[in-house]
Amino acid sequence: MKNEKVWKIAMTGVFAALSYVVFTFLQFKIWLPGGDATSIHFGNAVCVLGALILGGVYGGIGGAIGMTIGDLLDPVYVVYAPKTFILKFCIGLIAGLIAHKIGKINEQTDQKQIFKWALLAAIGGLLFNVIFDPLIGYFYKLVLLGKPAAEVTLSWNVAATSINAILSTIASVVIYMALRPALQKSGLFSQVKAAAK
Amino acid sequence: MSLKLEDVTYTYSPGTAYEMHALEHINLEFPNGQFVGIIGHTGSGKSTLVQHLNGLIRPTAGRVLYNGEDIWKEGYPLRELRSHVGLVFQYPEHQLFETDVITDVCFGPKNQGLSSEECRKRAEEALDHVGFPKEMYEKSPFELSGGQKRRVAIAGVLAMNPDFLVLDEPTAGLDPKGRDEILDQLVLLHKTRGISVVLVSHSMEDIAKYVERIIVMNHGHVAFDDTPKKVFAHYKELEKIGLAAPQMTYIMHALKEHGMDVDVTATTVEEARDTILAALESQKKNGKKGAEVC
Amino acid sequence: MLRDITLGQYYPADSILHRLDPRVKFVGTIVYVISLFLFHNWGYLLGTVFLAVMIKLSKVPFKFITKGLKSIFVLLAITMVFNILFTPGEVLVRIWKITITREGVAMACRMSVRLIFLMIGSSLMTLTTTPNQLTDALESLLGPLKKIHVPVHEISMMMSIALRFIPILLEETDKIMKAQMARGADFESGNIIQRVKNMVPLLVPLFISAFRRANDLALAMEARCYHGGEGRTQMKPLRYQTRDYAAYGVLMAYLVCSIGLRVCGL
Amino acid sequence: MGMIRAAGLGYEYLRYEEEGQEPEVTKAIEDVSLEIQKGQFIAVLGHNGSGKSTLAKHINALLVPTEGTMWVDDMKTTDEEDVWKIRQKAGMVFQNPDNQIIGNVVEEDVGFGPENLGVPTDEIWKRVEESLTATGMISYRAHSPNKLSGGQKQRVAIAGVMAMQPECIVLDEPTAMLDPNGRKEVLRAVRKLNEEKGVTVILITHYMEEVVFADRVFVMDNGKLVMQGTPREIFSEVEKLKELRLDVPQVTLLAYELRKNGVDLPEGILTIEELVNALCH
Ligand SMILES: Nc1ncnc2c1ncn2[C@@H]1O[C@H](COP(=O)(O)OP(=O)(O)OP(=O)(O)O)[C@@H](O)[C@H]1O
Ligand SMILES: Nc1ncnc2c1ncn2[C@@H]1O[C@H](COP(=O)(O)OP(=O)(O)OP(=O)(O)O)[C@@H](O)[C@H]1O
Ligand SMILES: [Mg+2]
Ligand SMILES: [Mg+2]
Repeated sequence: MKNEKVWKIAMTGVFAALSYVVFTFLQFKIWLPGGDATSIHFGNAVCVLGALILGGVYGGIGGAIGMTIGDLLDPVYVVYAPKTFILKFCIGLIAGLIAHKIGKINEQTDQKQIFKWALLAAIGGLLFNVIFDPLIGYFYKLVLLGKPAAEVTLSWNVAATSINAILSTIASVVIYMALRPALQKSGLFSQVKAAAK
Repeated sequence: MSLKLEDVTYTYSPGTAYEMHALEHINLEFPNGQFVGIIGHTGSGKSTLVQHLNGLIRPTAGRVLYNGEDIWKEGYPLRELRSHVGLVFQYPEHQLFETDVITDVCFGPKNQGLSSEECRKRAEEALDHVGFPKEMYEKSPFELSGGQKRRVAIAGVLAMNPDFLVLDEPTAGLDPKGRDEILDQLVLLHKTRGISVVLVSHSMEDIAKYVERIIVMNHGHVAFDDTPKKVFAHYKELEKIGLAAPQMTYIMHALKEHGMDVDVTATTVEEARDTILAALESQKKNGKKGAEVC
Repeated sequence: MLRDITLGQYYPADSILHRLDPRVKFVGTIVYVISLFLFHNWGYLLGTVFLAVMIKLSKVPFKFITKGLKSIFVLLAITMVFNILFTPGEVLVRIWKITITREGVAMACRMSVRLIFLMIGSSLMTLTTTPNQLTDALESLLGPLKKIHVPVHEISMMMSIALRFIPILLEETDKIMKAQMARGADFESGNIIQRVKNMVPLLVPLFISAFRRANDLALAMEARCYHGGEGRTQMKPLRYQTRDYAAYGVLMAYLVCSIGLRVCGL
Repeated sequence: MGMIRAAGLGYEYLRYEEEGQEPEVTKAIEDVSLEIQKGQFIAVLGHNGSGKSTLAKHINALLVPTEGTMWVDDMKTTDEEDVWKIRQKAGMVFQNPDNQIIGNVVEEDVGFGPENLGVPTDEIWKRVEESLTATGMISYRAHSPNKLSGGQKQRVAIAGVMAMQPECIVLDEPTAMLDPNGRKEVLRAVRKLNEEKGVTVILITHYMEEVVFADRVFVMDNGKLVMQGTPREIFSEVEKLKELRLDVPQVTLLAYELRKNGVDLPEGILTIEELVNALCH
């Protein structure tokens, strides 16, 4: 590939579409009271996966764009779009930092090491989400819904985000471990590796 | 054993602005042991039709019967049906996911609840049937060539030991030899294992060469349902609905017009050759030279 | 369902709002949201009038606008109940341990109205602007961020690629899902862990296919001489028309009125 | 002097599976030399994996040779500074119609190329209109590509290349994913460009019938250029083509079978008329 930049833009754009699809198509309809952001979905898992595959920056942007499009297309969530963008980007950034800068996951050949770093990256990224999603969500609701409602939904939100984080961790690691050999054999891995550098 | 569609209608996104009647009042029967071809213009409903055959989509109205039983009645084992009626999608290689070929082919049998030895046996049989070399069983499906991937994917469905094998354009994108190899394997399976085959194809030549019955779809309706010779006799009508006859049909008609006494129903190269040779022979016998006839 | 998906909820019509520059609508929505938080009492009247006029101008049937409201019903109910119950102030009714205050009722009403107006206001933007126009508007409005090395052009390019590929990948997901179901896969039952595992036969092919597509796309873009934002001209550059300046004027006036009302404490 | 020339062209794909290991080498093309004149209609045949796509990507510098040289209009594809000029001169259409359309509206996609070239806005509109008219897609200009059929999408892709005003257009199996009507539409558009605008066309295909109209045919096998000639010359070698996993048009095959059975027919019959005329006169 001669032009890295074009390649990265295409890859990230398609990945954003993929995130949106995985996010909307694969939702477990377990609605908790409170309505928003509490259904169990794979959106965050996709951000982590993006970071594991494409690296923190591009994977993060891809995931973030995908989720943000989801928000922009739905008037209920339009106001949440900036929050989504920043939070999801950070999930990717942190997961990518752990996996690639610290773990050097792309250079690992031992399955156990790969598993370990994928897991740590997922935990890192999602732990961030467990703290900051409810927190920022709280300020949003404080303004939008008033203090009493914000306080009550905060606890629900914490519960839902935590459950989501645990499931997302499992999902992203399981899928990454299955995906990596497939990427390698199909000759795509050496290319995505370039983006993660 | 048979598959039967009774008055099947299917509508995509009913009740919205994008409502699309993909199938309307389809009545068809697929008896056991036939080699059937389905042709039709793009969007005529071929793929929608074949997805009804193994219960992947539920008709908006009408019934689908397998061995006389309604597959959509309460409690019908749909997953079991899917192992009797194997469906190979267009570009089936896009569904491969396992780390090696043999495990991927085992996916179907495994879902049927077979033991791992049994799965392996089935998988090996199936791979053998599609002519996939043994040495490559441990390779990743992702490092195979297009034609090889296609075979593995077909084997993945075959391994479930279906009685019906439905293939949606199995040869798209393959080179001519690869095309012939896959289709020849199908004929072999049909003959040796008695599997019923339903082949969706855009190639009139392939259809003419392989199938014993053609179903022609047009805008969600069945336009023709007959033997290839009879269907292709309507080649003018076929052209009107965006299809064509095999090249041989055109040659035969052209020759006939020029006064050569050939059998216009010849659709394959072999048939055409034989009838032309016969016609030339009789011209010679009658003492006339070809040029005088024309 | 999938092939014909129109992303978002754009309602095609020929109205002034549809024809306005997307940047104006974007800014307008923000101004409107700000104004909602400025209002106290009488301001809401101004907000209502403004919104009503906009709805009228948009030519979008009212039922399309309110369709989204159903999904915030739960949120609305929670807001009402908790604000009524937990806002301290002058007691109106007391039943056993539950007290309802005047402030609480006022607060609940204000919050609900604000929420509903916010929803309708932003719906109006998404109903009259296509996702692509929105992307263009964002690129243009965020343009100044380029100075601090935010890759605005790149991000907006990624966004339009994403919009282009969403329907394609949705259809692909459906296809792979069906293909695996034909092989006996089961996506519906099992506990959550089981279900995540069952997703592998769907997600691995989906990801691989998406990356393949991205690869093809990158080649196609390169073949058409794409090399980032520099030296690029635009086929449809966003250019303000007279009506857009007029619209900015109206927005300005509206904002001034809102602030005025707030300052006067009305 | 030919517009496109290759001398001793070779290309190797390297694939690093694991860090530190020897890369896996695939020699995709080897020692290919060819020359293509301006305005010609060229067809390239070859089995799956024979190196057709790899060769095609060399023509607009998406790949640069690991051996030998490629010239496009006397510019070497290895010269960095000429890359954009080469890509503008030699456009490319790919197999999958979905993966090469970038715009969300037909006309915007067609305008994408000229935008990248820095063409002024008014000129872009003119070019978009022209190329959509030339490919017969002008009435779809405001449609979303998602709602077009495969053949229509492929024609949009061709229009997108045309808008860059190339002198040569390389089509890598543009009809592989289409139905017969879509194939006809695309082929008609391509032939029109070749005949009316004098655009050099290089068409890669697995459909022998599409080759009949070409001025010249190249046949690839395992990375090597093994045959070249007019369609008539190529298709008269039925046995050799079969060995190369290829085929001949059905008419040609019939004529070949008849000849084998002693009927007096000329070699390399390509069309129905030719066969009928030969048989009846
Ligand atoms: N998922 C879907 N959502 C909405 N409409 C659909 C969907 N799938 C198919 N259709 C529509 O239903 C009709 C029949 O489609 P179908 O895919 O069955 O045709 P086909 O004969 O298989 O065509 P092709 O030869 O292109 O494969 C078409 O008009 C198509 O646009
Ligand atoms: N990105 C790649 N990395 C490694 N090997 C590759 C790559 N692309 C192609 N190859 C290999 O190079 C050889 C030539 O491939 P190419 O795609 O040029 O063939 P083709 O003639 O276009 O085949 P098809 O008819 O299937 O499109 C094949 O053996 C293929 O496996
Ligand atoms: Mg189909
Ligand atoms: Mg190729």
